[in-house]
Amino acid sequence: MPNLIHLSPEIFLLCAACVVLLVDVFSNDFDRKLTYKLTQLSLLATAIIVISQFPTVQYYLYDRHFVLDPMAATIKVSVLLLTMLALLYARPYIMQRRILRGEYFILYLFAVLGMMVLVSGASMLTLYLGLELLSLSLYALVAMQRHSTLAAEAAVKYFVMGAIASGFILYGVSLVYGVTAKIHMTDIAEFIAINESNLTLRFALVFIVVGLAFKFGAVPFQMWVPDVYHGAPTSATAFIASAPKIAAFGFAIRIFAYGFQGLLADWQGLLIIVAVLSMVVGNLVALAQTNIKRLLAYSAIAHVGYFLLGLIAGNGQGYSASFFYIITYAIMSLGGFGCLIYLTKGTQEVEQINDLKGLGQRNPWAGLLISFLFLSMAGLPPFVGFWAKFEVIDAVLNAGFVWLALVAAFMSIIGLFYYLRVVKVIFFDAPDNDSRIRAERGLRLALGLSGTAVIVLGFFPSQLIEICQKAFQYL
Amino acid sequence: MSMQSQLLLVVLAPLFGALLAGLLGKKLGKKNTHRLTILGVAIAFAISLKVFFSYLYGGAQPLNITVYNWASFADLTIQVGFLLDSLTAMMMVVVTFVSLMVHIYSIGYMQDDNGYQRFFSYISLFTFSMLMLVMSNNFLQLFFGWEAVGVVSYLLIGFWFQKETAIFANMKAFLVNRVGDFGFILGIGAIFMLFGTLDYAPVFSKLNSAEVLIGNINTDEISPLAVVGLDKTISVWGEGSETVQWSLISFICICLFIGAMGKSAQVPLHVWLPDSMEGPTPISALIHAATMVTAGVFMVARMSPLFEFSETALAMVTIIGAITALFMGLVGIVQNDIKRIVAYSTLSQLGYMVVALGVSAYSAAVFHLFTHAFFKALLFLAAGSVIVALHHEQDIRKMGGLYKKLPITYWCSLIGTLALIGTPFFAGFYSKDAIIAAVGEAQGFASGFAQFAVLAGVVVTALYSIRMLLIVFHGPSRVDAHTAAHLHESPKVITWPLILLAIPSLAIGWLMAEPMLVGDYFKDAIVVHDGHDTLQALREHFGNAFSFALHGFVTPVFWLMLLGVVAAIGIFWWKPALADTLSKLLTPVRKLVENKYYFDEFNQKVFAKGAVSLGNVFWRYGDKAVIDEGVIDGGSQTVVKIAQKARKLQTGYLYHYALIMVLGLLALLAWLLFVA
Amino acid sequence: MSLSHYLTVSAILFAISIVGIVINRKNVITLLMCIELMLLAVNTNFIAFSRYLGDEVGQIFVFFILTVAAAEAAIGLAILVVLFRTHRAIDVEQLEELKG
Amino acid sequence: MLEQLPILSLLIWLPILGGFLVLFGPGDKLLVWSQRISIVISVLTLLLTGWLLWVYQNGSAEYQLVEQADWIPSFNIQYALGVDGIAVPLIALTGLINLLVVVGAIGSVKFRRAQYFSAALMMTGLMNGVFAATDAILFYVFWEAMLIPMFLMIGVWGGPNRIYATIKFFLYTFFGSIFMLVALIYMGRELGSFAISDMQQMSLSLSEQKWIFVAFLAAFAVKIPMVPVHTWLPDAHVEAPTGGSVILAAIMLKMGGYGFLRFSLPITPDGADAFSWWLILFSLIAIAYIGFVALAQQDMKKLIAYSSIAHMGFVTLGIFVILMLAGAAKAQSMALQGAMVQMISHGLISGALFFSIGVLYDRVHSREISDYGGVVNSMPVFASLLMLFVMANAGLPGTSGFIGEFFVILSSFQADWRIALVAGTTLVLGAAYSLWMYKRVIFGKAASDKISRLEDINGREKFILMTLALLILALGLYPQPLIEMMQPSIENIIQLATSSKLGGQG
Amino acid sequence: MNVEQIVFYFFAALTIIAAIGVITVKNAVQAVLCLVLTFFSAAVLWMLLEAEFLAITLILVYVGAVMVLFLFVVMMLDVDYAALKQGFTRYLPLGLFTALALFAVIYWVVRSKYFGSDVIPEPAKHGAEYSNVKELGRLLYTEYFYAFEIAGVILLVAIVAAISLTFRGRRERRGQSVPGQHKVSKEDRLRVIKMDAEKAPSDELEQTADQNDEQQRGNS
Repeated sequence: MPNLIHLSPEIFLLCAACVVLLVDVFSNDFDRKLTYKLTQLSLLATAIIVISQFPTVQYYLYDRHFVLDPMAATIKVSVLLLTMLALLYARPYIMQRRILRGEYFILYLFAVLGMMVLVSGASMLTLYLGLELLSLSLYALVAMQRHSTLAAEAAVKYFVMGAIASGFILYGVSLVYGVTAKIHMTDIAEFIAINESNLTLRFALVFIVVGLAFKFGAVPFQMWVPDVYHGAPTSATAFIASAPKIAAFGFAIRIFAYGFQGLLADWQGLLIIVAVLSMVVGNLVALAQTNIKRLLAYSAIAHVGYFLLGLIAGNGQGYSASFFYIITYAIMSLGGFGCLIYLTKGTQEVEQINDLKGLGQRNPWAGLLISFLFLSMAGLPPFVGFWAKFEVIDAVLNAGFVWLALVAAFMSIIGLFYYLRVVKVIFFDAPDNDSRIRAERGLRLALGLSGTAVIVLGFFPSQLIEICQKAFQYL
Repeated sequence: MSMQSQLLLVVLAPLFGALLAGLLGKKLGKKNTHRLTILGVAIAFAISLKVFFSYLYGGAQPLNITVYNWASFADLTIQVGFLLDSLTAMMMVVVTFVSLMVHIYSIGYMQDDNGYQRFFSYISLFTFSMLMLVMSNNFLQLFFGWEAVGVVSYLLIGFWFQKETAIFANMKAFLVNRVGDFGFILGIGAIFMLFGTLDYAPVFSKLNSAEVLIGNINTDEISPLAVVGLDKTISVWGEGSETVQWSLISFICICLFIGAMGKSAQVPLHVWLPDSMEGPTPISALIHAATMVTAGVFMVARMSPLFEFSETALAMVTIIGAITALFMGLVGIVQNDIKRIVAYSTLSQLGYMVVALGVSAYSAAVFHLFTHAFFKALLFLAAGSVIVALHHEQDIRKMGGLYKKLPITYWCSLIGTLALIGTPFFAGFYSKDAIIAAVGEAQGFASGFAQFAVLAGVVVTALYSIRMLLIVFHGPSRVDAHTAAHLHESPKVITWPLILLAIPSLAIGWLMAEPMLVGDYFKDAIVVHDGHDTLQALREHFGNAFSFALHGFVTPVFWLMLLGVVAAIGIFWWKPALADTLSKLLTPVRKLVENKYYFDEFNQKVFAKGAVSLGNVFWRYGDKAVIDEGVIDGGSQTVVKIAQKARKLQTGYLYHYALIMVLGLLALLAWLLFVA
Repeated sequence: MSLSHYLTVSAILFAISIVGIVINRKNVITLLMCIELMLLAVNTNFIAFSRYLGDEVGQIFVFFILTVAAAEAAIGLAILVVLFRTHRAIDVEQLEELKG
Repeated sequence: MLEQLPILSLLIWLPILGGFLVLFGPGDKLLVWSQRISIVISVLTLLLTGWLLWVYQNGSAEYQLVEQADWIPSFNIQYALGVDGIAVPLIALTGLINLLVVVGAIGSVKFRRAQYFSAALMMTGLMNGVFAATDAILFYVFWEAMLIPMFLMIGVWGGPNRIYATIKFFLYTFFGSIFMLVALIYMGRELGSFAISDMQQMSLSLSEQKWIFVAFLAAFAVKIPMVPVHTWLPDAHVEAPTGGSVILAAIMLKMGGYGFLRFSLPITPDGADAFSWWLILFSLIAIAYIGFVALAQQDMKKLIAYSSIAHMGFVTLGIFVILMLAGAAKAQSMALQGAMVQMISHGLISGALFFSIGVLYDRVHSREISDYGGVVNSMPVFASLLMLFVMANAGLPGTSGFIGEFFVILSSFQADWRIALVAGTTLVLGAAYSLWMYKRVIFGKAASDKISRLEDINGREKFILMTLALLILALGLYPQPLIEMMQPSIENIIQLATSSKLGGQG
Repeated sequence: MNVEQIVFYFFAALTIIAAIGVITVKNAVQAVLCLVLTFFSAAVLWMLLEAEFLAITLILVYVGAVMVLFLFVVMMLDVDYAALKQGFTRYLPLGLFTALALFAVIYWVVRSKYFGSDVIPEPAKHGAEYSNVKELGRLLYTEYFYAFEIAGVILLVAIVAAISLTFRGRRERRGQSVPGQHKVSKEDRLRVIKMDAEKAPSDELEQTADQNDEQQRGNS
């Protein structure tokens, strides 16, 4: 019997999920207060367990299907914490929308479990299983709002496209297996190191890159992003747009940095194409949006473009830049969608940009915090988004792609335009009605956390940067 | 009291007067205001007089005094300071004396005006500025004074700011002056380039060392300027080997002279002066006759060491001066506004001064400046007296026969007129005759034209002066009955300054001709190269002031003047019908002259309107259409349009999504297989 | 029979599944079936490789893929049911409310 | 103990925290308290700048009052502050203008006043940060962050077309700065440090210098602004509230010039040299072309805005003409002194002019020149002060407006007299548009009953305008203290700007 | 051509034809049946590759369970199949082109140059003592226990998700409500309802269920 201590966070979470499931079934509590609290508690406890055994070196365990290293642990902690925040946002929303069911929380827990498996996956198989665990939970989450036509449509699109992407990844994996006879990342890396460049392997890489690009929502595999972000219940969107991105980053790192580092030149080229397209298309199309959820979706696409810049650099510094980018982006994005929940009144969705009119007057605090989030996404100092851009530009310059840095810089101008439009609506437009927005305490707390996070991290990014760098000290 | 503090007092006394009057005028009340300001100017005058005498009789040496470091950096020190020499001393006396007179006069002239305190503040401020200008020992301060007098002039012309014509005139005056200043500042720039300093002293000493060489080296082989390193040239046009090179000294002189043209109202920058008569009459006397307008003449005289090295510039000065002297006088003949006649007369006389400068007769020019200040101020103030008496009527056609009612004014005007037309023994005679004599001696470019102009100018001067005198004071009264009933001599505060000015108009020429014109009063201040000394002949034949005046009766100048007087009497008094006949006969000329050679129309249409329309074109087509609508908004709109199009790609159809995804996969595969 | 033969068959299956997704405008169920086809292609690949490499790991992988595919099918069909309940149809063409 | 006081940090953070305090403390509900706190903070800030002037030692180009702390060690980004001779006057100007803006806002801002105060205060802190930062990234952070309060200020309290104007302003400036960021990162990466002084010493090839210079140019030219990237300014000025216009004109534009001096010239001397001809050309276009454009304006604020562009043309001319003045040390110093004095002076004059227009706007609610006329009849004190400002704007000697133009014209004559010729046109054009406006607004008979019933400026307005008037005159009559303070730094910049980094080839 | 080859070519062709059938036949039921056929023939190919366990699993589990599930759903959803396949030939060329291109690219990589029998010769057949099932079982429960557990979780998720998404009945609570139990009356115990045969479900039903939920929440 192998020592399962390193697996304890996952095991704990799984058990907790089952407990929650059972408690939910046997509780009379129609507000699901207990379920909710237990869910939050499980997440917190898991996070504590992860932190308590935070590794300082890299362990390959369980026949090298599982890896525990600082990056994995960092991602796990951030995913757990972000999920807690996402739940804080989600609860009032789902209560108002009659999707408050115990399964909703369970699916969060399973999705988190999937992410944890994913980032600790050291073989193609565990990576795949983690990815599927995550994806399946998310498909279900999107469809959870059963009477909404939009949600159903979004779920179908998400599911079909996601399945195709999984198919692509699997096809790529099968070819990799065929060439290397290995499914462990370390073995594959070793194979690449000793064998000369192999066409089939590179070919397989394209499939995997496409699958990954899909998961990130990078152009031209981004088509699902706006529709799903738009159609899904906002609470689910907020979640999908945040934590899973970090997990996907971990996935990408496992593939690129730990598996295919030897084929850097190949995937670098692919990623450059994808990144440039993402920045251009994401920013451009976001400009034409009037629906704020779609706007954020396209902005997410653009952000993926920036985030990929760090990967393109292809070294530890670049990866840590990407890591920093994706963590801060997840915080901002969660806040961005979260603020829509915050502004929701009853079941009245806040979806159009114009719904934010005069927010600065009706609720200056919220207006300010939301503006912080948007300006941070635009990459303006002193918000954390600036440092994220700073780091990836630094990384891409370091890799010698000056033109790429210039493209990134140029596109961020266009990006600024639509973020400013939101801020403009918040502060400059007269409100349609004067009713004050009274959000419940949890939401106020959540938005406060998001807003202060972007500015506090903006002033003191150093610790987070170091954490991100420590995650890649093995590279 | 040290010399420095005395000089400071000269400058600051009027300034304090001005500040007190300006800031606290309302609290001080009218009386205290004029008392304070007059006290200030009087102090300045007293000290100036003392200084003047120390140069005139005491043979005092030039003094260069630094007041404070205005700015100093990188071995360059720009100071505020005073250069005191004979020229300065003379100017100080002129400025403070005329100013004092005008102050006193204004008590009466402005007594009913709402802006009484403001007025006193302005004229004291003007006195301060003018003193800063004349006493400066460097170009920066010169420029400061130069502009400051311009501003005060602007304020004073627009003193009655409700009058549309006044506020138009003051802006015009300022802007035209600015055109001159534009040249002036370029000149200063060139001086800085050539000499590396803005102080007079090093500039003059370098020029002097070149001047000394003139006799001592073969100037055909090497120019003295080259020896001291002042022979720099600048390329005016073209590139490479085909450049047109100008001597920098000439460039400097021309630029500075352009500045002088603005301030001293030389053609074509004279247009502001007649309009400036919109201001109260006292300031016309002070600023637009006696002092500020002569600043240009003063400046060129001050820069004589520089101008002496530039034949080109001197020729230009001569021509401009001659044109002004003659043609502006002609305009004076057809004017009907009493102040405008005097104004055109001023223009003409300024032309005389400038001609004198052009022929290197700097002392003659400055001397004319000196005498002119008195008699022209007198004429203006007398005109003001008439205007006050007639309840602000300025049209000479509504005057006539006033000599009985306004005897003091009449006699003073007569003295002024006689001085102006150059009657021997009067102040104007000495200076004007000297100028004519100097021009006669001149050999330079266009000296023939200059001679003609100054001689013809004599006739013209006599014509318009006597015309005015006759029409205003003699002949039938055309004053309307109501005014005539109340007509009486002006109060003492008005007549006294007239009398005080009449005295020097009578006597100053006689007194000062010897030291200033032929003596060596200006020896430290004015430099004339040997070959240029057009006053040489005069100096030899001068004898003394009395004999010179006697001699004046037999010169052609006198006969020309007499011709003018007689003609004027004939035309305007004896047989007025003749005037009509003549004017009909000379209709085209008259029209040209009456319209002041169409300068105003030209400026208004071409420069003023042109600039505004150019601005509009630039703004509408350059800024708005091309940059804003074209590039900025156009660019962003294009981006938005592209965005709208790109948005359509997201059709919402699952199969399109899948297709694009597969195509993306194919493209990446193709890229990998065929490109990478 | 060389490995290439098997791989070619699975490539054809893969291509068919793609064409099925692209040309099918009506029926979401067909999309789900195409996905199954795609997984079949992948599985065939794995098994072929496993056989020719003499390595059972490929088969293990297929085992898991089958498991996941079953789960996927279950969720997919559940979503399909949800879709049908909201739209009363399962036309792919009708899924176009979300666009732009 | 006082010597240990981190003056620069206080200058930055006191107003910023004060801004937050006002925003989240009393707010609009306890307006009086908001006002009191804002004024106290502003006065304290001004006192601190006074203290700064007091402790600053002239005579050296070294950074003084240096503060340094690790900020982001992994990138070697430091929280490094320090001032030299060109930063101190600009900080002082900022402190002064801030107080005036806050005082000025009391009467003229009608709604959301606490937020307005807070925006003004925060902006002040950020602008101080820009001038005091000696780390390039810190500089950039302040540089960009400053846009946000300004964006809000124009957008919330601005005129009818404020949204277009403020977004244009923001995007324009951001467009410029983002490329600067890339350049900074590029250099910082090569260098391993973001200290500006290290960048100044860094060796760069010609093509690198050219690229970096262009990147800097994009940032600074937009900010200052140079033709043809100036069109944001008239819009922003016209739409901004009085305080916004004042801050924009008085301080923000200066950052462009400051950037040229701090970054462009010393870091990329050869790059600058390669483009100097173009820059001078555009400076001259700014002076002459914009002069004409200003002449055609019907809106007072727009006119002053355009005149600002023309005046900033002198700054850029002064800065870049030194590259054509090799060997003429005096003229080089004079040119840069001219540029710097012009910046400070323009800060005072344009501030005063915008305040004055604000005074009129508060009473008449129009900025159209044609709505005015004969204001002097009812507002004589105001009219005389405005006369002073207008004259200073036209570059009258004795006012501060003269010095910069004078120095720049004089020194550029030495480079090429034709430059001076074109630059000199400002004497005429500047006077023309300034005085013409003055004539139409102030002189004449009262244009309407409304005008004839105007009240003259009150004590608060008098305080603002008089302060500025006194400073304009003081600087004009005795600029030596300022010049003396700046000279060592200017010489240092000249030295850096004129020594090629190419090691003998260039 | 030996038997093995014949079997291969026959079933390969059958697989492909059946797969084409899946995407072309109009009737969804037929399509599912085509898919079943595809799986059958693919299972034969897998047999050829000596993956007996998986081949059988494919048929037992896949065909037997998953495909039945498909059929079940197809039958359950009352879809107008006649309309479903209209106009699809219009898109065929594009689809074909895409598929051909994709195939061509893949084939370029998997052609015999890289994977032909001369490159990778067919390994020897396993002996009779070799048990595919045993071998896989051993691996699954030792080396792959971690993955196995995850797979279990995935299935759990699928169950939870599927039920959660499709279950429309009254959500009975398993917890006791003592006050509720006291309050019940006779009528509450039995309710006779009339119910139509399965038809297109409506939102009302859905909402009723949800409203019940809400009422209960209100009560508690």
